[in-house]
Order: sequence, then structure tokens, then C-alpha cells
Amino acid sequence: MSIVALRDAVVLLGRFPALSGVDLEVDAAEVVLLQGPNGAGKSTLLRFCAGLLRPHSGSAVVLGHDLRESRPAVRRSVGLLGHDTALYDDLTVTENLQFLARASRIEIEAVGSALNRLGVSARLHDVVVGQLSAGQRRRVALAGVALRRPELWLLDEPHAGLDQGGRDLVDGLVADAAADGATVLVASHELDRTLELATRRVTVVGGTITTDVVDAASVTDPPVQSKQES
Amino acid sequence: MSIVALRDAVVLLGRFPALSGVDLEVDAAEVVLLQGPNGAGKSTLLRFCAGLLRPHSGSAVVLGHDLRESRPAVRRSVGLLGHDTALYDDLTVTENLQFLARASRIEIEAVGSALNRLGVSARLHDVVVGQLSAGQRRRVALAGVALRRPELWLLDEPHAGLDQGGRDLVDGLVADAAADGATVLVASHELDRTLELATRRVTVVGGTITTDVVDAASVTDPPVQSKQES
Amino acid sequence: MSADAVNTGSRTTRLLGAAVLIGVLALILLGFFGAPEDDEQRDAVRMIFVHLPSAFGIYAAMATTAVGSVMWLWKRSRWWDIVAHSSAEIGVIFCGLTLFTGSVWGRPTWNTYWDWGDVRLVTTLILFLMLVGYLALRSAGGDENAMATRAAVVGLLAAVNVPIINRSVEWWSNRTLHQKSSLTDGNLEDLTLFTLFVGIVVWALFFVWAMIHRFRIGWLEHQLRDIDLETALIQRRAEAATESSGEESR
Amino acid sequence: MFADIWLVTNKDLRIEWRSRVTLSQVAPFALTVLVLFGFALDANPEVLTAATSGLFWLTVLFVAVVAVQRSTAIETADGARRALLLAGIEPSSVFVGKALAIAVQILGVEVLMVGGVLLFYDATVESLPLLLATCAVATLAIAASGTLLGALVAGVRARETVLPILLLPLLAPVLIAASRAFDDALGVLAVDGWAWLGLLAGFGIVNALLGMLAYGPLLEET
Amino acid sequence: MFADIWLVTNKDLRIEWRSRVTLSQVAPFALTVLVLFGFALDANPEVLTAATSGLFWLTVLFVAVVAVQRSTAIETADGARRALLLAGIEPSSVFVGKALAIAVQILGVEVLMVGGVLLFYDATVESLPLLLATCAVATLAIAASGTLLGALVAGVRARETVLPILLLPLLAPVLIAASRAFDDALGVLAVDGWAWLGLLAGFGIVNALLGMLAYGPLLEET
Ligand code: HEM
Ligand SMILES: Nc1ncnc2c1ncn2[C@@H]1O[C@H](COP(=O)(O)OP(=O)(O)OP(=O)(O)O)[C@@H](O)[C@H]1O
Ligand SMILES: Nc1ncnc2c1ncn2[C@@H]1O[C@H](COP(=O)(O)OP(=O)(O)OP(=O)(O)O)[C@@H](O)[C@H]1O
Ligand SMILES: [Mg+2]
Ligand SMILES: [Mg+2]
Repeated sequence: MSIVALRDAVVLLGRFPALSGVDLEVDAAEVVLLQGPNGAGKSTLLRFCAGLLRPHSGSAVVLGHDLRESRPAVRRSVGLLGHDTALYDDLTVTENLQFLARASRIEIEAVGSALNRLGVSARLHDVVVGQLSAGQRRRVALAGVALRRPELWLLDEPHAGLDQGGRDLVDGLVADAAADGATVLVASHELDRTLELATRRVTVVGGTITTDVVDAASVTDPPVQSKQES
Repeated sequence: MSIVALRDAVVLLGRFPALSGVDLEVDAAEVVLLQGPNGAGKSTLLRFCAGLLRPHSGSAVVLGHDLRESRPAVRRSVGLLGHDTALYDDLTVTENLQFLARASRIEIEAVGSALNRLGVSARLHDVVVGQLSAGQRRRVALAGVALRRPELWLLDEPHAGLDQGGRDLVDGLVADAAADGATVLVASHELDRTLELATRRVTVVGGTITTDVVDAASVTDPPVQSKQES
Repeated sequence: MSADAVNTGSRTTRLLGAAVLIGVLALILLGFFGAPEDDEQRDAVRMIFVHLPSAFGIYAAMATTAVGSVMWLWKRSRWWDIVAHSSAEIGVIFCGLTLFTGSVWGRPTWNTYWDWGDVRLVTTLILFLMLVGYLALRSAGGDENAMATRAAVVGLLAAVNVPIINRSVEWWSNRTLHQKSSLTDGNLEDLTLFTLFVGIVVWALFFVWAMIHRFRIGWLEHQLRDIDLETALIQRRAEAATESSGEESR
Repeated sequence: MFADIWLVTNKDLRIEWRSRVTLSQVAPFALTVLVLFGFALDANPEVLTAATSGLFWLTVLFVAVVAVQRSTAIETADGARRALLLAGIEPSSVFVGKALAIAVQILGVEVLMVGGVLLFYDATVESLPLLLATCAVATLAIAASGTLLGALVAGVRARETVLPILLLPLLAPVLIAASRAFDDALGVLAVDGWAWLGLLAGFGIVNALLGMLAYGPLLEET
Repeated sequence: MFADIWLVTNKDLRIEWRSRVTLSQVAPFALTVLVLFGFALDANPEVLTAATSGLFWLTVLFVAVVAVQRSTAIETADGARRALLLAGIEPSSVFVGKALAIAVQILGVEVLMVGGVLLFYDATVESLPLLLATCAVATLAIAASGTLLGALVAGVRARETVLPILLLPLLAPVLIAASRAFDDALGVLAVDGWAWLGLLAGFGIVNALLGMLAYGPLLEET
């Protein structure tokens, strides 16, 4: 059974067709890189798969749930890292993650290990999120996703703002998730990094998918930095 | 005369010494890369040089103005791209830039060319900024900086969120600015890109500068894949 | 559809419009010259021919809004959403008219334009304010679907007022200057009663007429959006064709 | 269900506590408004006494607007609303949780305000049970309506202004009923306070039920 | 200088116009508050007449809070304040520009409210010049103080609540003076309205000067 199955899906933001007809089938344990120019619709596609947007037309099934009807069920089983971090500024790092854990019915102990996993230093655990640096904040948000061990990971530019160590952690996280059988969709402009990770490269332009390359080879390929674009 | 001259500068955010004693001299037409782990103090250093923060102790002179006294004068002559984009969500792209231009006493015509320079497509000119994608928004913010032709460019992760074409545009922008005699400070985690641009590499850790390498070699290096626009 | 696209009228609405015009004329004639003046209120009683039909107009409009709101929430039917919006707008007009005729009437009969203690007056005013809020919300813009859902909830909250307005004279009989139902207790003169019915019928026709027009405007806007959407979709897909080679440089 | 409600209430109250908004800002705001009413009605003791209950509850309404605004701001900043959606808590639990947090804050302010009214407006309590019951019931009704409308305006561009124009008329019945009940409790007017209280309870229940039903669809539409 | 002022005023009004906030929201808000006073003072016509001026200006104060809140929200979203700072417009021009934008909106609402008061509160105008002068002067005073405090709270975490508790007491003198002037203009009380108007003007000037001076340092501290 495919994890994501979109057929001619159209999604409107206001009146703008941010997705203008997407066909996409993703199977379990795939790591799909979404690439494409700014404004192509990558973020919209991720938010759509997370069950946050309603399809205007077309059919869309994620994790076996139809997005026209049972979006809440989808939301419970995906993990989304967006451009914004969806954290409460006034709560500390730990409090934020504990809230997430409780709300998602996960044992509280997972919080500590998720923070360790993302390399959030102990000094920061009791700092209010509003005071973190951009990169620290994104690490915490990533820890929030990792915490939930979702079946489907939706990562919107997970490397952005992270330092070298952070980038490696993300790569490790994605690799582990795929190894555990989870499916990962990564939107990214940092192709040199993500190409190594991805088993498949999907190009989004103008709200549709223009190329879709299953790239078994690239796993071994060295990061040449180029090809694509320019 | 040096453009930036900090001596043992300490800056507090709340009670936290985000800069714990920075010594830095930057001369005209240098392109300085600020690197360092998350939370090191890079963004704080840039905002400090922009005249947005008050020094707690130490001495700090930017563009000939003492930061303890005449920060407004500094602000007028620098251009800062921060993690957030400092645009009005409810105004259109053009309106935002026109406002900036008028406020900074720049002819209105510069707006169109700045937008072109950053590759903001004509469709977007009359779109309200709140509706843009992350990368489009950052392009507009960059256009706002370019528009002002500042003497000192302070760019906080200018490549983040931009597609390949956008990244090349940024590189071109920085190269041109330096060629025009302006000084550029770039904080970035995307070393592979920025190393080519920078004439000097400064590492910030724990709010101070740990290494400071003048990288003469790279100056003569052609900005490889360059040429703006793919 | 193309003929209708030019204007929102049709044979039916023109007939309706004519009927309303004739009805208003008849109402004026009957109201001023037909119906007898009241023993106590003298000529002021004639206000009832506008006042009561307007009040019933509120009821009709709010009932329509409530149904439309429920149908949007339940079926997410755009048709019903536009119905709800249209009738709420007309409801504001009726509500304003009721308030206006009521307070003008109050001057000669109750010796005041307004009485804060009269529950019916107060609840009518609350409804009016809520409807103004409803329209403010609608005009705040944003995503269409989100707006429809928000408006539907507010519309239902506002509609809850209607039964209260209607029943208030019974529930708070010591706190009202209004008389209780005068239609059913049967001491109106025959001609007065007849004129009143004429008024109600005329206002009902007006309601239907205005609803059809307002709804058609809303529906045309909706269709225009669909047409826009078609072109937007084409343009959006065209981006893919032109830009798969280069970046959005132009 | 109860765990989720408590989770949400606890989070909101913790954020409040951390920023001390209610304690250091809403409460002074309430007192300020009370005093301003005093100024506006300018040294006319009879008028002030007659108007005490009304002014008390009007102030509570303004406090409610401020509290709801804050409660909504917490969720909308940096897409935090999304977190709630993705976490998969039942919307009705979120509703009850947020309403309770608001109710706790408003109740706290009311306690202070009763003191203020006794002091500044020279009022006396005739029936403490009625007074307490009115506060409790009215507060729950206000919190329920407020939370519902807070979610309603969360995605609207100018929510600072839309919220009060929707919330205030909706709460007008509460204002009236609670004021009359207070009139009785303070011995200002000889009305049947308990009857008004019943009305208040009815209003509260209707609004709470509506809120629990409507909150889900509203959270959906961002 | 004037160009800058106009630039800022124009931007704010344009944003307002785009979102139609004043027209479709602040004005109804004012009306709602006026009506709520009626509900709160329930069926006590004398009280209402005696209090008309006070309630009018109290409502204006609440409107001012809402308008300032909106005006501040415009600057604080996504660090837009920084843009103003970096652009290098004189802070005093920013101050005057924003104050004017607020004043225009409040004045518009007042016109409506005068209508409302005449209708619902059964008031009559005795001296139109005094009425108009009071509106103009008081509005400028309110706009000046409001803009100043708006900048003051912009960086504060919970500005939804801080603003009213600072602004309302600060404007208490305006409330009193404008109410007395209105009492005269509406023929409710035999006081010397023009004298109160003078006081109002003094207050306005002081606040405007203070604002122009203090705005710069306030913008500084983010
Ligand atoms: C602003 C003031 C007023 C408002 C808002 C108002 C509102 C209403 C409403 C909503 C109804 C419909 C009630 C129903 O039948 O369900 C109504 C009916 C009526 N009103 Fe008024 N009214 C006002 C003033 C007056 C005045 C001044 C009079 C005359 C003395 C008056 C006399 C009546 C009468 C006779 C009915 C018909 C009652 C019946 O047959 O049920 N109203 N009014
Ligand atoms: N209400 C709206 N009206 C018009 N256009 C809109 C609206 N909302 C969104 N858009 C457009 O929809 C697209 C959204 O794209 P999305 O955010 O998914 O892009 P993306 O691929 O993630 O881009 P980036 O790489 O910049 O993050 C953008 O082109 C944006 O301009
Ligand atoms: N009020 C505060 N209390 C405690 N620590 C604070 C406070 N404000 C900021 N900090 C800390 O100060 C540092 C700010 O760093 P800054 O934002 O300059 O980092 P950066 O180098 O830009 O990092 P990044 O690469 O993540 O953007 C962070 O470590 C942050 O946790
Ligand atoms: Mg994106
Ligand atoms: Mg940073």
C-alpha cells in the first residue's frame, strides 16, 4: 500500500492554485526529495500531506486516510517541520516538548532523549523558546518531530539555519527513520546534502510535478554539487 | 579607516551575554564570513553592528560612529537582512519597497530594478507580502537591502530558503557590492557557498571570536559557477 | 447564463419587483386612507403596517441565514453559504427598519425614542449589533472557506436571538412597553388587520425579490472566481513549462 | 479527555503565570476601568450606586475581551495552532481547556474587583451566596463564549478589532442578567436575582455546547 | 520632515484601508460600547442623560485603545519596526505620522458616535462649535498619547494587556476635560466648556511634545 497517493490534487491558498494538479505515489520507507524554485509549491505540498489543507479537487489518500474526509486521523500520524517552528515562545524547551509528548500520548521520558538526539545542550532545556537563536529553535522543533516517531516525516528545509553538526544530525535522523520503515518527504534547496539521503528526486514547479526520478544510484553518488539547475 | 572596529565589546540580551567580548576590525571592501555553531552569537553580532543593540561594555565604532552614542547615524548607512524579513504583511511587494525607498530618500525607480535584480517575478509585484512563499519573501527582503546600496551590508544567512538561482543572485550581489567598495559581513552555515565569496573567515563561538583567517587566496578565485541567473 | 451575467434580473424578478411596487402603493393607500385611526394612538397606529412586517422580515431573514449556515457547516455547500450571506445582509436592513420605525413610533405613543428596560427592544438591538459584526467579519476577507465557516457560526449565534425577541414580551411581561401579540387576540379592526396582512405580504415579496438579486450577485461572484481559477490554474501550470529550464528570473 | 483538558488549561495558565499578565496587567486594567467609570460619572454618588452592578459587569466584559485576546495570541504566534492540530487532541477538549484557563483568570480578577467596588463605590453585600453564584456562572458563560469567538477570529487579519465587536454584543445578555442578579445581591434593586441567575446558567450551557461543537470546524480552517 | 510624516501616515492609512478595519470594525465597536452602557445602566433615563458626555468620551477612550493596538500591531509583526529604524526616518516624524493616522480614524468614529448619542441617549446639541472644537482637540491629545504609549509597549511581551492599563489612566484628564466641555456643548451642565477646552489643548500640546521627544529613545529599545 502506498503511503501517499495523490491524483490530480489541486489545493487553493485563498484563490491561488498553489498546487495545480499533483500526481504522486510514495511507498513505505522511501526518502523523497522535493526540489524546485521558490514559490513552486513544495511547502504547500508538505502541509497538504500533513492534513492541514483541504483538497479543492482531485483525490488524495495519505496513510490510508482520504484527505477529503478524515484529515484529523492523518495529522495524528505525521510529523511536520515547517518554515515556522510551531513552538510556544513563553514556554521553556522542556515544557514545549512535554506538552507535545502529552498531547500525542507519548511517554514523557522520550523528551530528554529527543533533545539529546538533536544536540540541544542542557543549558537550554530551561530557557524560554522565545530567547533561542534561530538554529537552536529549529533544533527544538526537529526534536518535537522526532519525539513523535511518525510514520510519515514531512520536513520543510530541515537543514536551514543549522550548523554543520546540526546538519549531520538531521541526515542521521532521516536515515534512521527510513531504516525503521518510516517514509520521509524532504523539501530542500540544499541539494548537495539531500541528494545523498534521498532515494528519489521529485521536482515541483508551478504547483505540479515535472520530473520524478527514482535515484537508487545517487545513494552511492558523491555530492557533486551542481547538475540540477544552473 | 576601518569600517567596523570592536574592542572587547560585550552585548547583553536580557541578562545573557550573547557577545562576551568581541575584538574585530574590518576594512573597507572586505567580505567577511561569520561562521560558528548555533547560538554562537553571529546574529547578535550583526544586529549589534547595525546599531540595533547597545554595547554593555567595551568600545565599538562602526562607519566612524561610536555605537555608544550615535547609533541612529549607523543605522541609516547599513543594510541588514535578518532572520525575519521586516516587511509589512498587509502591503504589497511594491508598496513595501516604495515605502523603504521613500523613507531612505532613494528615487522610487530603484524599486523596480532592485526587484528585477533579485528575480522577483512581475506576477508577485502586486501580491501582498503575507501571501508569499518563504523564499519569495526573502528575495523581497534582500531587494530591500540592495535598494539602499548601503556602505555596510550585514547579511544573516542570505542563502537560506533561496533556490539555486536565488543563491547565485546573492553571490553576485555580494561580489558586486564588494567591487563597488562596500563592506560585507555574512553570517552563514553554508560554507561551501560562502567560502568562495569571502576574503576572510571569522569563527564566532560562545560570543567571542576564536579564529580569524584572512583568506587572500579566495579573493582572486573567480566566483565559480557565478554569472547570476543560471 | 450569459444573459443573466449582464444583469441579475429575470422575468420572475421583474414581475416580483413590479408586484412589490404595486403592493407598496396599495399599502400606502390602505394604510393612510383605508384603515381607521386608533382610539388611543390616533394616526400613530399606522406605523404598525411597516413595523410588524419589518419585524417578521427579520425572522424570515434570520431563519434563512440559520438554515444556510447549518447547510454550509454540514454539506459545505457554497450555494447555501451565499444564501446565508445574502439573507443576513437583508436581515440587517429589516432589523434597522424595525428599530427605526419602532423608535419613531415610540415618540408619540411611549413618549420616548428608546427604552433600555424593554427586553424586546434590547434583544432586537443586540441582534442588530451581531449582524453588523457578522458583516464586519465577512468583510475582513481571507480564505473563502474559512470565512464561510466563521460566518456560519456567528450567523447561528445571532439567529438564537430570534426566538428570544419573539417570546420576550411573554417572559418579561412586566418589563416591556410592547403589547403582547395583537394578531391573535383579535381586537384589531377588520380593515386594519387586512392592511397589516397586505403589509406582511408586500414585505415578504420584497424579501424574496431582494434575496434573488443578492443571491445572484453572490453566485456570479462565485462563478467569476471559478473562471478566474481556471485561468489561474492554466497560468500556474504554464510556470512549470517555462521554468523547468531556468529559474524565475523574469 | 480530562487529561487533555488539563493539559491545555495547564499550558495556558503556565504561560500566563510566566508572563504574569493577569496578575500585573489585567487586574490593574480592571481597577483602572472601575476608577474611570467613577470619573466619567463624576462625583454623583446616587448615580454611581445605582450603576454599580452594571459597571462591575461591564468591566468584566472588557477584561474578558483582553483575556481572550491574549489567549488567542498564544495560539497564533509562530503557527503554534498547527501544533495543537497535529498533536491530535480532541477540539472539544482544547475548547474546554482554554475556556477553563480564561475562567480562572477572570474569576481572579473578579475577586479583586469586588473588593474595589466595595471600597470605591461604597457598596454592601446583602447576599453572599447569590454574589458568588453569579460570579461563577457568569464567568463560565463568558469564558465559553470568549473561547469560541477567540478561535473564530484567530485567522482573521485584524483580530484585535473584530473580536470585541463580535464578543461584546454576544455577551450583552450576560451583562444584563448578571447585573440584575448583582443588583439583588448588593441590595440595590428589589429584583429576583436567582431568576436572573437561572437565565444566566441557560445562556452559559447553550454557549458551552455550541462552543464544543463549533470549535473543531473552526480550528480546521486556518 | 513633512514628506516623512505623510509617508508614515499614508502607509498606516493604506494598511487600514486595505483591511477596512476602521470602517467595518472600529466604528461598530464604538456603537457596541455605547449600547452596552445603555444596557449596563438599564432603564434609568436620568442617569443616562447625566452621564452622556462621560460615556461618550469613555467610549472614545476604548476606541483609542483598539486603534492604537492595531497601529502597533502593524509595526511589530515580523520585525517591521526594525525597518523604520534602519530607514532612518526621524523618530519625531514617525511619531507625528502615526499619530495623525490614528487621529483620522478616531475622528471618523466620533462623527458616527455623535449620531448614536443623539439617538439612543436622547441628547441635543446646544453649541455646535464647542462640540466640534472639543472633538478635534481631544482627538489630537488622545492620538498623541496613544501613539507614544503604542511605541512604549511595542516590545513588551503581552502588549494586548499592557497598553490599556497604561493608556487609560494617562488619558483620564482628557476624559474629564472633554466630558465637561461636552456637558456644556450638550447643555447638560452649566459649566464653562471653553475653559475646559483650553485645559484639553494644554494637555494635548504637552503630550505631543513629550511624544516627539520620547519617541526616538523608545524606538531604540526593542
Ligand atoms: C425601537 C423600538 C422597537 C423595536 C426594536 C420593536 C421591535 C419589535 C419586534 C421585533 C416586533 C415583532 C414581535 C413579534 O410579533 O414577534 C414588534 C412587534 C410590535 N411592535 Fe414593536 N418595536 C419597537 C417599538 C414599538 C413601538 C413604539 C410600538 C407602538 C407603540 C410598537 C408596537 C408593536 C406592535 C403593536 C407589535 C406587534 C405585536 C404583535 O402583534 O405580536 N413597537 N416590535
Ligand atoms: N493568497 C495567495 N494569493 C496568491 N498567491 C499565493 C497566495 N498564497 C500563496 N500564494 C503563492 O503560492 C505559492 C506558495 O508556494 P509555497 O510556499 O508552497 O512555495 P515553496 O515551494 O515552499 O517555496 P519556497 O522555496 O520559497 O519555500 C507561492 O508562489 C505564493 O506566492
Ligand atoms: N534573554 C536571553 N536569555 C538567555 N539566553 C539568551 C537570551 N537571548 C538570547 N540568548 C542566547 O543568546 C544566543 C544568541 O545567539 P545568536 O542568535 O546571535 O546566535 P547565532 O550565532 O545567530 O545562532 P544561529 O546560527 O542559530 O542563528 C543564543 O545562545 C541564545 O540562547
Ligand atoms: Mg517553502
Ligand atoms: Mg542567527
